[in-house]
Amino acid sequence: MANANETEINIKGLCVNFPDKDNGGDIQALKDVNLAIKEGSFVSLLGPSGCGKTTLLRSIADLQDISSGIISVKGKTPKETRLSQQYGIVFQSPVLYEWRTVRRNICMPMEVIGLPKEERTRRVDEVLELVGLTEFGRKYPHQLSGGMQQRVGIARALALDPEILLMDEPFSALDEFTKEKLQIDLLSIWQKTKKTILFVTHNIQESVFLSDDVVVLSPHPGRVSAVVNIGLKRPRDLAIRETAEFAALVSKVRHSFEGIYE
Amino acid sequence: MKNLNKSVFLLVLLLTVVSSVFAGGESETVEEFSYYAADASVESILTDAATKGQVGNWGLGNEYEVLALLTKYDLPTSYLSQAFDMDGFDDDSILLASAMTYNELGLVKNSYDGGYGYGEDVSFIDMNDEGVAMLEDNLFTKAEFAAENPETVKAFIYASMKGWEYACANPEEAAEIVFNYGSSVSPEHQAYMAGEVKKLVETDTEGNTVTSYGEIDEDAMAQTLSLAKTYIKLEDSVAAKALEAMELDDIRDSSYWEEAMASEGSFDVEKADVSVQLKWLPQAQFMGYYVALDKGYYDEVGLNVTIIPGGGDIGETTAVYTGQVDFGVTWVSNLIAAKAAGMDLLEIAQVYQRSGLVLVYKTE
Amino acid sequence: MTEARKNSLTDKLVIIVWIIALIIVWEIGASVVEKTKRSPQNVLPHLSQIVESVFSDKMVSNKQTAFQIVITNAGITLLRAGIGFLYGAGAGFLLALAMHRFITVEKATFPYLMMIQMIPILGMAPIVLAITQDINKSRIIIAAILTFYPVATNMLDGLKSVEKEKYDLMRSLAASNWNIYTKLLIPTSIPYIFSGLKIAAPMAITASILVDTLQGGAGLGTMLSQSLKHAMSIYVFWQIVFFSATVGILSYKLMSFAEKIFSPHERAKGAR
Amino acid sequence: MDKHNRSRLSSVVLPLLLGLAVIILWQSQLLHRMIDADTFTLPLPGRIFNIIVENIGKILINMKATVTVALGGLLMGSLLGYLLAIIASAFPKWGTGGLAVVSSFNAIPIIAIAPILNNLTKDFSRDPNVRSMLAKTLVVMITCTVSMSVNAYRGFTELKPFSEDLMKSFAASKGTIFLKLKVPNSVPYIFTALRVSVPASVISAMVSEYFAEYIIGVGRQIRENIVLAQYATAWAYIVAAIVIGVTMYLILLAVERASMKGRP
Repeated sequence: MANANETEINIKGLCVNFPDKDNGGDIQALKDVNLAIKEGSFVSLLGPSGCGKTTLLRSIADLQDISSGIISVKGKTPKETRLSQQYGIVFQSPVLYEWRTVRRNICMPMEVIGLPKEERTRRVDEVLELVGLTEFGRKYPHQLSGGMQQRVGIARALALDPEILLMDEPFSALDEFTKEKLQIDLLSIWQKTKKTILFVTHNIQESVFLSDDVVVLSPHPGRVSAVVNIGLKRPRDLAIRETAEFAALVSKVRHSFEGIYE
Repeated sequence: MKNLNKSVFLLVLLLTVVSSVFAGGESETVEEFSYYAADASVESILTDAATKGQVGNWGLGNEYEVLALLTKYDLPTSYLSQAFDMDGFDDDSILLASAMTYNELGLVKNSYDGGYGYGEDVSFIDMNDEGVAMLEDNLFTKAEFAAENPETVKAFIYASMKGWEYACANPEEAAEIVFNYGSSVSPEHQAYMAGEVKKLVETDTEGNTVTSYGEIDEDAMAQTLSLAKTYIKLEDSVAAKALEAMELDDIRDSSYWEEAMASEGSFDVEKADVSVQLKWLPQAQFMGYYVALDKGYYDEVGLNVTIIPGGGDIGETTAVYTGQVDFGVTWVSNLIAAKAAGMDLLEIAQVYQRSGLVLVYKTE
Repeated sequence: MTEARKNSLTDKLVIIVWIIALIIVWEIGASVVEKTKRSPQNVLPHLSQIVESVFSDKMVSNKQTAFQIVITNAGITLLRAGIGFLYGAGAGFLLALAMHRFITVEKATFPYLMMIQMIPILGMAPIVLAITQDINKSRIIIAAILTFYPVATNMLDGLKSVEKEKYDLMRSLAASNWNIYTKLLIPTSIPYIFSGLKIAAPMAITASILVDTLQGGAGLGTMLSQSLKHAMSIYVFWQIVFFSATVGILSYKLMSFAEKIFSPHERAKGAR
Repeated sequence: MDKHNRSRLSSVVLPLLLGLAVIILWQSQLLHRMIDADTFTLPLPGRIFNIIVENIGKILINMKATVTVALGGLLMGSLLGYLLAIIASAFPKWGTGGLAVVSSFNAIPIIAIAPILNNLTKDFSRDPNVRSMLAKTLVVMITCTVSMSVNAYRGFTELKPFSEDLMKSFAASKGTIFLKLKVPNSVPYIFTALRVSVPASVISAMVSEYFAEYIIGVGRQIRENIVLAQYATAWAYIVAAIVIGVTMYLILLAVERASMKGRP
């Protein structure tokens, strides 16, 4: 990758506070987070519930107001990034519009920015093929399985061909078999499209399997406690999970949590 | 099979409930009703019905003559709300029922469609005989409208009275005209009504014949106003004071009628398209207006008249006052009440010269 | 025969049985009334008498039979109901949007929407009449006032039911307000709007019949009250009772049908 | 003051401000100019208030009559509706269809039902006040039965997934399942029904008064006064009607809040 070393997302001294409903004070959701994410890399934000990983993702997506610090995405503020539609986002639930067909769900972002119809059709065909749902374009969401619905969500995020893909625990609600299949598919999509992917998860194996870097977050207050580089070869397949190297990395990541929970 | 059993059970349950409700209604002990001797005195009949609380009236401003009559004999003045049919009289829940000579009385006596067929087995107390008569159907308009359109008002009075004159001379033809204008009252009842209305238009409260159609009789008006002041009870103290202070000149102006009748029948009308709001449903009660329309009397004076039937809950006084229609037909007592409430309305002609209200009872 | 079709067939059968049961109850009542009342047709006539009156060619007014009176006047009333319904639904729609957009509007107006529903039509009518100067416009406006409430409240519920993630998605796309409303909020509230419309449609018809009685003229309500006042055959009244119930039910069905057209995904669900 | 209290306060203050603004516009006749009305059809609040004060005794008597009818009908209709729902849920196959037929009763206008019932109840009592009361209450009952039966039926049938299976796993009898699961589950649905039928009970009580033999009630007074063009007095009774409706609705909301404690 030609410019793989350029920093895509740079976070310095990020703090996010929430008002505390019980005693009127503030809760620190994120405290002094510093992070640099390289272009074209696959980075996981890993941590238990309440560690602020989703808050961090939402801050980058400009869905969450920050209290202090700087986030820059290729030198732009998150708001500018959002307004220029430079990232795609995938949520934990597929968030599909039940009254729209699969094709029209994927079309929605393009309708919002007002792409011409032929362009929309072309891109929908493209991303449908990418996620392997070409046959299902005319179906309604409720006619698809959970895994297929999540693929539609991914396809929709890819439709505008953004540079960054933000994924908030996209596979956590799926069964193990579907999850593995989608992980493989996600890797192949990433390989083909060369996006920068920021992936929130609470699953250690998943983060190790997918990522270049695993950012380990710890709670109360939410902060970065370690960044583990995953040097596994690419492309990866399921067999890699059986290797000792994989097991060692998993255990390394797990150890980085030591001391967080007594 | 199981479902069938259930449904049969349900049905039986339902039927039992329903039939027990009906049976409950039937088993109620029925009291003896007192019908009255043909020669019984008015006082004895009224006393009996009033003490039993079985005098009926429609209310809604139709009750003042009945209240006056009951007061005259020192009787309690509460009455039952009578529906606009005679079922209550028929089933004896009302012993002394209000009836208009030209309408309900005919339904009670006659046996055509909608009638109850009592024939001569009923008799009645007449408000005119008892000295508590109040004037009924008149013609009125907004005072402001009359002042601004005097020629239109005169033209409308002139043509309408011509219609009444013809209708009273030919009641059967008039009844037919009303029927053809869309009234759904049966032709037989319409004919009966026309005959009775003619009597009210051509006889005064004393029983004398009236020849000048629509004349405002000062004495009868004075009696109406005085009874109205006594029996119209207004909760609104502002309106009650206005009623207290009201004089004949506040509610009627004979000059339009007098000038119209003295004229040659040609007018320089200020407003050609006018409408008249009737007090009740289209029927021979208003035959004069339908005849005037049918015979072209309105056209002759340069008016294009629309007749709007009444019978709804928005009173004719409101309709005229809000400017929705130009003229209206109402009872003088209703006009007085509206005037007391602050509506500046003016009577311009008095079509019915005596009260058409009677209290009907069954005779032995 | 598929299982689904078999089920819908038994459902229909059940309803038919119930209707028959109702008829039996009615007839028992009518027989009792016939024996105890002098004018049973005014209280509870036999159904056969009502049906007979529908097909009778006896003229009730100079040109029309009882049934012709019902049909011609029904046209006028239903037209008013339809227009009132459209205005009411439109007003409810806009008000729900306003209440959703501005919390102040919702808080300030919501209690009054309830109170307006408490004002009897008779109280409203003279004011509306004084404003419009036209009884027919007043009738339409009052029918609209009576129908907008269920649409407004249901749609507001619908707008509030939108999930947070769907907002986030729209925000992530930097969607304009117009896009948020047309692509997210309004489509989400469509099922809610329709449940409001399903309540409002029969209400518009009964309201329209009720406002007919405000003044004479034409319309089902006017004929109903004339018939009750014995100015015409009492069977006109009975026919109108059945006619209005039938049309009310049909209006509900019409809304369900329209809902299906507007929500193809629901249709797909049914077909699965 | 925290956010929650502030929000609750604003839902009281804002409507009051709007109401005050309207009353000021109304009393100063600016409202009349805006909608081109006059002070007879839309009397000034001060005059209406005076009439209420001067006639409070009579107004209260009429309010009592209307409230009795509305509450009586509401109670009878809701109980009957609930009973119908119980029967329907015991025989679901027949019940659903039965309720569909029952709900068609809603499509019949009240003005058609009221005179029929008035005639039907004539033999009930020699006292016209008593039989009028019955006729009016039955009209209200009919309007309230439908919404309760339909909603309560949903409350009996729309159970949380597996909750009935859980009861069955305890070998609970049908009666126990009904009392411990279905009845509690129907509580929110009862309130949904009541939120429709409380205002409806007041309106139908007033409409049924138009047709009743015995002259009493807020609705009847509104009609008498409007026909006689006494709009100021009619408005005094309209205010009374609104007071009845709003009070009943607020009581319902309070009861709902109290009995829904602990539910989401």
